[in-house]
Amino acid sequence: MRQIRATPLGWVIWAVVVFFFVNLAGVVLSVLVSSFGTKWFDTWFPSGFTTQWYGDAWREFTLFHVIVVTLLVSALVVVLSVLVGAPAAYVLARKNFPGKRLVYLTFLLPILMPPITYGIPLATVLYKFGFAGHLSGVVLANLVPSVPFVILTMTPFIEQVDPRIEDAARMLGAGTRAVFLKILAPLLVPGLLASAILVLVRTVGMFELTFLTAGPDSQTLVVALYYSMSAAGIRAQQSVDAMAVIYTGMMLVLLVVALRFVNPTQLVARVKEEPSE
Amino acid sequence: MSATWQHRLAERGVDRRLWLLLPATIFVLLLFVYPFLYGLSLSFQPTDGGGVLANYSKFFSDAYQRDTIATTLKIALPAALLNVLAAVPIAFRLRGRFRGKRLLTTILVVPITLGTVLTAQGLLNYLGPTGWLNRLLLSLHIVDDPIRLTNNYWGVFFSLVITGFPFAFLLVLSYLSGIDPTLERAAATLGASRAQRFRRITLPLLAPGLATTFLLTFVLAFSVFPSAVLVGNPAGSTRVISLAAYQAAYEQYDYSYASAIAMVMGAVELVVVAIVLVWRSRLYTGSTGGKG
Amino acid sequence: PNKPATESSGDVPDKPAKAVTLNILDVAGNLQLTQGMIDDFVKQHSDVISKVTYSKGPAPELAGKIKAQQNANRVDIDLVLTGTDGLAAGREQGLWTDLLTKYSDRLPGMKDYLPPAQKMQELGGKEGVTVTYYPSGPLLEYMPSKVPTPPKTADDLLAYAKANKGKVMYARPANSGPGRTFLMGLPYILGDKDPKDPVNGWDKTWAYLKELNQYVDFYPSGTADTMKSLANGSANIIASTTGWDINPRVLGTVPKEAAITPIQGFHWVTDAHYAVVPKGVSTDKQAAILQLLQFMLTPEQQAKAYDKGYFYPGPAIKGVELAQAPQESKDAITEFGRPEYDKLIADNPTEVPLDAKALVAAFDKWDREVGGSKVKSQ
Amino acid sequence: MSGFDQLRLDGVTRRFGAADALVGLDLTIERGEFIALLGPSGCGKSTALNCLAGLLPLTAGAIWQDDQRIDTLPPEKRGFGMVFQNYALFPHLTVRDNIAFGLRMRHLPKDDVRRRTTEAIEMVQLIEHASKLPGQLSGGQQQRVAIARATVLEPTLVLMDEPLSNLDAKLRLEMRTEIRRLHQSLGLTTVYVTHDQEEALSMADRLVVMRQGKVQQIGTPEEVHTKPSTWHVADFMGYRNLLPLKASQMNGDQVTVDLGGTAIRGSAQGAVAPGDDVIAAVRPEDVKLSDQGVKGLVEVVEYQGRERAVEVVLDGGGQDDPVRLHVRTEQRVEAGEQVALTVTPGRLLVYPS
Amino acid sequence: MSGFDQLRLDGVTRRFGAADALVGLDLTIERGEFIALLGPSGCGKSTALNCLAGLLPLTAGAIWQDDQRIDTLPPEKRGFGMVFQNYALFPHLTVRDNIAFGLRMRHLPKDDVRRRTTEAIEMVQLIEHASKLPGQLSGGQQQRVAIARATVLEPTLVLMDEPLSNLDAKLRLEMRTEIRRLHQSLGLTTVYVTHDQEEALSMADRLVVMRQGKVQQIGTPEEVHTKPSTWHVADFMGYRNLLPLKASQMNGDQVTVDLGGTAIRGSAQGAVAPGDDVIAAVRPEDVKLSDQGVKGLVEVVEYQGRERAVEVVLDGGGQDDPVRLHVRTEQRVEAGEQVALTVTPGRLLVYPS
Ligand SMILES: Nc1ncnc2c1ncn2[C@@H]1O[C@H](COP(=O)(O)OP(=O)(O)OP(=O)(O)O)[C@@H](O)[C@H]1O
Ligand SMILES: Nc1ncnc2c1ncn2[C@@H]1O[C@H](COP(=O)(O)OP(=O)(O)OP(=O)(O)O)[C@@H](O)[C@H]1O
Ligand SMILES: [Mg+2]
Ligand SMILES: [Mg+2]
Repeated sequence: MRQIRATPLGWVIWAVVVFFFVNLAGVVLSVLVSSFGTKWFDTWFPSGFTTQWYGDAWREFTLFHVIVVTLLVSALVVVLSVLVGAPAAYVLARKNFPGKRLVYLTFLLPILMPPITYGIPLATVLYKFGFAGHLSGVVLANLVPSVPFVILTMTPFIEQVDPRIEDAARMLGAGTRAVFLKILAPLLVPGLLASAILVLVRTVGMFELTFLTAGPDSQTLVVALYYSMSAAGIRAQQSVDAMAVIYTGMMLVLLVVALRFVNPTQLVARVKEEPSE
Repeated sequence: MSATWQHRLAERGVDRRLWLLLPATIFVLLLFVYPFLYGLSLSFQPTDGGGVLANYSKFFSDAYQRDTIATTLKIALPAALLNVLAAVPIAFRLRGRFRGKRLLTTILVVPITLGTVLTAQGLLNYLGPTGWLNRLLLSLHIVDDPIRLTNNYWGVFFSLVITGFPFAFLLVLSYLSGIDPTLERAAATLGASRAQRFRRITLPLLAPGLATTFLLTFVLAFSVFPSAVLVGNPAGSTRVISLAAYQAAYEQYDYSYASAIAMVMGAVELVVVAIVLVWRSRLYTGSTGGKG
Repeated sequence: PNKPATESSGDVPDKPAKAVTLNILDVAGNLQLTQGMIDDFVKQHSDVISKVTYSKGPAPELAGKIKAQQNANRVDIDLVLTGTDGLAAGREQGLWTDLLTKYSDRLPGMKDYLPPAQKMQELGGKEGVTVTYYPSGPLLEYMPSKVPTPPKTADDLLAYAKANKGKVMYARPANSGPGRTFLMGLPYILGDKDPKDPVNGWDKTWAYLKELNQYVDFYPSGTADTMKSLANGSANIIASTTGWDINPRVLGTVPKEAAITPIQGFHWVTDAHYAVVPKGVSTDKQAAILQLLQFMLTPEQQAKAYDKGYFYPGPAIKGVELAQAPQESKDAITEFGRPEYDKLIADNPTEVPLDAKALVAAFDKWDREVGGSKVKSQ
Repeated sequence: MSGFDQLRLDGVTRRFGAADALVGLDLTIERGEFIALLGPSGCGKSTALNCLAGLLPLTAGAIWQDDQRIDTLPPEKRGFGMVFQNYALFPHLTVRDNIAFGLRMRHLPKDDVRRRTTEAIEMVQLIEHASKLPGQLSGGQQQRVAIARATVLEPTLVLMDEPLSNLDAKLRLEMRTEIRRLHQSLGLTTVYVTHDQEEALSMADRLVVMRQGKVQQIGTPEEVHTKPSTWHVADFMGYRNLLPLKASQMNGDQVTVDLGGTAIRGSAQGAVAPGDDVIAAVRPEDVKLSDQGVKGLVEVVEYQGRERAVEVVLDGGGQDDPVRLHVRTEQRVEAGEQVALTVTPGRLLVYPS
Repeated sequence: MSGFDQLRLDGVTRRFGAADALVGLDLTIERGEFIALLGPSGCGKSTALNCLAGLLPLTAGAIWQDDQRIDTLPPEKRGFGMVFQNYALFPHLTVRDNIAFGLRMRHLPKDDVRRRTTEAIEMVQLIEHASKLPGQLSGGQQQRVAIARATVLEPTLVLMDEPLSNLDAKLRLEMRTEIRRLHQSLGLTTVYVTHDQEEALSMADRLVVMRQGKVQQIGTPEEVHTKPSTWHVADFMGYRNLLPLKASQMNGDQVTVDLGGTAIRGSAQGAVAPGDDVIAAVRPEDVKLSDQGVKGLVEVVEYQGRERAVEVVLDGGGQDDPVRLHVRTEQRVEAGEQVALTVTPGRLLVYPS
């Protein structure tokens, strides 16, 4: 096991990191404290504590249902976008073919273009085919930016894998599917995990497309959160804080679960890792 | 198809494996390209009449609107750069094995879960004039008046760093994991110091990944919207272009104009992206020895 | 998953052939006032409406959503509860069903509107049915401990702002009810040429706002932020309305001691919530909605609109007393309400807000010339 | 895919950009043959193997398996096995799983997989390393895993790219025998790339000698060893002494050349006429130290175990371009000694230059 | 870092988890020496080299450079050059830039860098490939780049891990000479890992023979070749015939053993007493086919160019455990022939078993 080596530059970097996190902790705690506070005026801490805001939010938005929907939507989006995106990333990383630039551009655009440009016609299409207003519509709409996102993040990872490894698998009789499942997937675990987490974060946080395509049963947490934040009318500051904490809590659970399954720094080259000291 | 043809095509990269592109292509064509073209054509049909390009000339002839491009770039470029640049040394230090590594990585990635709203609320609470930070500074007599860190440029900037850094970090760390440490060791035996090894070996091999990371963080920062409103000064110094589009669409209900602004927004992004991609395409982008 | 769109253009029967389920979308926070009424109706008339699903969302994206559904011929939002902005946006896009031309006789409750509510109903046109109403503002809210002698006039306010830089605050009008009420109320207070024409008739207002702007640090993006600033002492005087005065104090986000003061010569710029039905909703459902709305416009139901002062007073029709309100409501308003409101409401004239076009023009002008000027001056 | 009778390469060509890595390779491989591709570094051996395996698309030419054209089939459909020059082990799989991979792809029963994998691991003597990852193995160990991984499948055609280059002499001998044994007992057909002539000579039924992407000679080991078709092949096959000389006399295919003032007989390989510039080729082991013959001065002596490699500068060569002869001998000689050399009769080959 | 006089490895030990890869290596390297580490695959050669280079931290022991302890110095501070077994070329740099890398790190003038790089590229015969990336090179070409990259720096100590294993015989010979030449003309000190005895014998001043992480013998090539200290070393050094026999008679260090009914003299290596079980070791080339001597039946004949490798089963050996002798001969024999064998006097070594 290696200790983090302490070069002067190292100290500076860690100092900056620590400073960043101390302040970040302040940011997060201030919301957390506020969400449990009764009244908090010009003082260090609220004058009392309560869980009332959580209860209110829970009832008002039937949050249990909303959270279930959110989890379902994000899980589906993550899985589908990886399934659709990773093979395309593979082709873009490995091959040169006529028209590659055009294809690449087409995959880039959905990330660049704000949903304002295509959200409403997209929702129309989805309503026309009976997807919107239902979970499937929300999932499909969210896939639009997610699939290109996976493609873009995965491409460099795939480039890093030595193609001869794949050749070897093919020579052993592995078809494309087997090459993907048995060779590439394990080697790309860090990449898959990174892009899955990022897609997850984006999906859970994607308000616009979700709102446009969601029906009453398929609202996700972010819609409730945006509503509580920006709907006309009066809402206690603390209840917005409580919603934000619920949102973050859910994401945190998802992230920790994801990190339990796979370690982001799990190196395939781990065996060649820097010698331990 | 004759075998000769097949060889010709295979040499140019056209072979069976191209089918893998199909699902994603169909998907994007069906669910994106059509709606997008619709939006594009909408931007050429101004609500108030005028020529095809009326929306665009309206945008560019109005300094109030046009300036949003510069405003946005002024926020997005530094934030994206900072995120990527800060992620590199930290990720670099987290390679290899040591105690507590997993915990440390998790902590570094955690801010990704915060979301814009919590970040915004937190920044307002914590950095606000009566927030903990100002309270501390005041009670330690470091400052006399509360410093303003929210509802201006800095608020938005911080929020972009908080949400963008873990994102960049996660990607950089993962890209870094694909580089064979033996290469660095080889460089060490050739007399390269730590800094030189980093600069000459790790960085070039990492660069394509960095380019991608920068692109993604830049795109996220460029379309910054909720935090520009919540912790920025949406009427003034943080009136970003997405806000202009939003106002056109949802305050003035001029979807055509909004589409045009969004198209301009996309085009500006595309310029930056294209520059980075051209740069990236000149880099070495192959096996980095780490995975095989 | 979606029900196919059934007949939506023919005559609306008195009663749906069989009990319908309704999807109600609230983009104005109106359900806080009216959900009790709706639930009661479903309980009592399950032969008309068997079930209601509620969803909530922010207003601006509403029009887009309905539009997408209508373009695809699959409307699955049956009733929208909205403020004036959502109503106008939808009307501009032709999203709403004209209910009142043919069926206003099915809504006898509409005859009992309070006079200002009646005026608001005129804004609602033939599509929107006013369900709740309040006189709104503009009012100034302040902490008596910090501001012993509150400004009485517009000039006082300016003087105070000048003397206490950054301590007077109102939110960006486009994002804030009190903010826009303040904006729309100023022409009356300052005696502008045409209070309904922000572009050509508001010379004094714009001059006033620009001057005030010099003493304002920034404009928060929501009323909540101004309330918070008032509560934690970083602002001393903020723009407010009746509802924004009472409800946050009930909720505890603003200290109970906060006080309000009217500005001399002000007119109430009123506000209301509407119920609208998107085009494409089946006639059966329209029938059910008409019955529901009529139910909601009865005094017993309207009394629920007192709520906790959120839309104080709230009821849109005449003769609804606080005494009829649920106990919770009564307690909250007894403790946090202000006796002076009755007199202020009675003594000051009421005005309808700007229509959508004028309002957008006012926002745009404010953004460019008041809020936006900050960019240059920094 | 069951076996085949014949595999025919027909003008197989592969270009990288403007450079030809492999030009018009014609070769017929009979079932059960053991063929070695031999040639200097960079001559296109690996390229040929990759084309055969289907890993590189051809620029031109065709590959026929009996009557079926297979050069358009993807590698996994050809059913060939391959040992890669850089091993290409799966870094995330243990030794055992690497070796079992192909069997698993064929969906064999679990027990079979285990049994055959274990046998293969034993064959390459890696039992105690079976659960290590490739990164934890030494170079030679990795190479053995690669061999086991390819042969455990008993494919109809096995392609091996310098499979023994990282092994020590003892193990190399053992593995050679093992590979030949596998080849015979399983009835495999093998194409084997090597840069080691001894390996090629001892293992292969036929050799293909290549140079700069082109085939130089195809023949049995004995043919290639004793009658290299060009001086390039001779050079590569260990005729370390390549002397630019002049042919003086011809007698049938016997040529006489003049070496350091002494006339020596050699056999002409190709069209040689008296007076021509020729290249005379002879192996170090066919030059003997003796009492008489060509005279020279020992310049370098290298110990090589039983024998010594000696470099002798012939007397009478030009000052700036001295003629050197490489000699192998068991005799003890020292640098600086004066010696005389004879060439074993019949072992000098004379090529047109 | 200027030169040093002595490099001392003092009980250098490296463990991977529970497994010892290298145990207590003691070795003193004098300035200017050429030392070869030799041993079977996986014996710890690369590990030793990596420890010396500073790429693997030691588990125990120390390394001294004259009076300075250097095992805690990072690799770049030691100033050693290294050729890696798997090349470790920088994939993003061209051949030229790979080779120039070390020179650039030393901030030499541009012209110097260019000149020396070009020289090095010429030395390894890669001029026409100078601007290719490593991924576009053949295996042997890559290896040559690795050699050039390490030697162009003319470091005080050069570590080479099987630098020639992927090269063909001809090139290998040339590179050998080139490396020796560099070693001598630049006054380098070289530690050279190889699995090829011939290479080790011909290049090194001293050999270190290892087995399972431990040093078996350190000595000059001649010592190791003619007097291997244990039968393991003998085995590895090409004594392919290792026969478990019984010692019958002793005379000084001359032992008589019984082989297929014939008494043969050998020299005892270590404590051997009459009646002991011993292992007799002899090289194939020291067993001769003759008219008399031990009788046997030719089982396998392998063509190896000029010579043949012959396997003879001795008469009178047990049915299930026949005694086999490996012989090298220039004579033509056929499998199935009956032959007689003699052992060159003094070439049979007898070890306690
Ligand atoms: N990272 C590691 N983890 C575990 N075991 C290792 C590791 N690296 C090497 N070993 C083991 O240590 C032993 C010595 O390895 P080393 O690479 O030194 O062998 P070598 O003598 O160079 O062999 P070769 O000639 O095959 O290259 C081997 O058995 C190997 O499996
Ligand atoms: N991808 C490529 N791009 C360009 N040139 C290449 C590529 N791959 C191989 N070459 C070139 O083609 C030639 C033949 O390469 P090949 O790998 O077949 O050689 P080889 O005979 O296997 O040599 P070695 O014995 O050194 O492995 C070499 O000169 C090499 O540089
Ligand atoms: Mg090769
Ligand atoms: Mg090794």
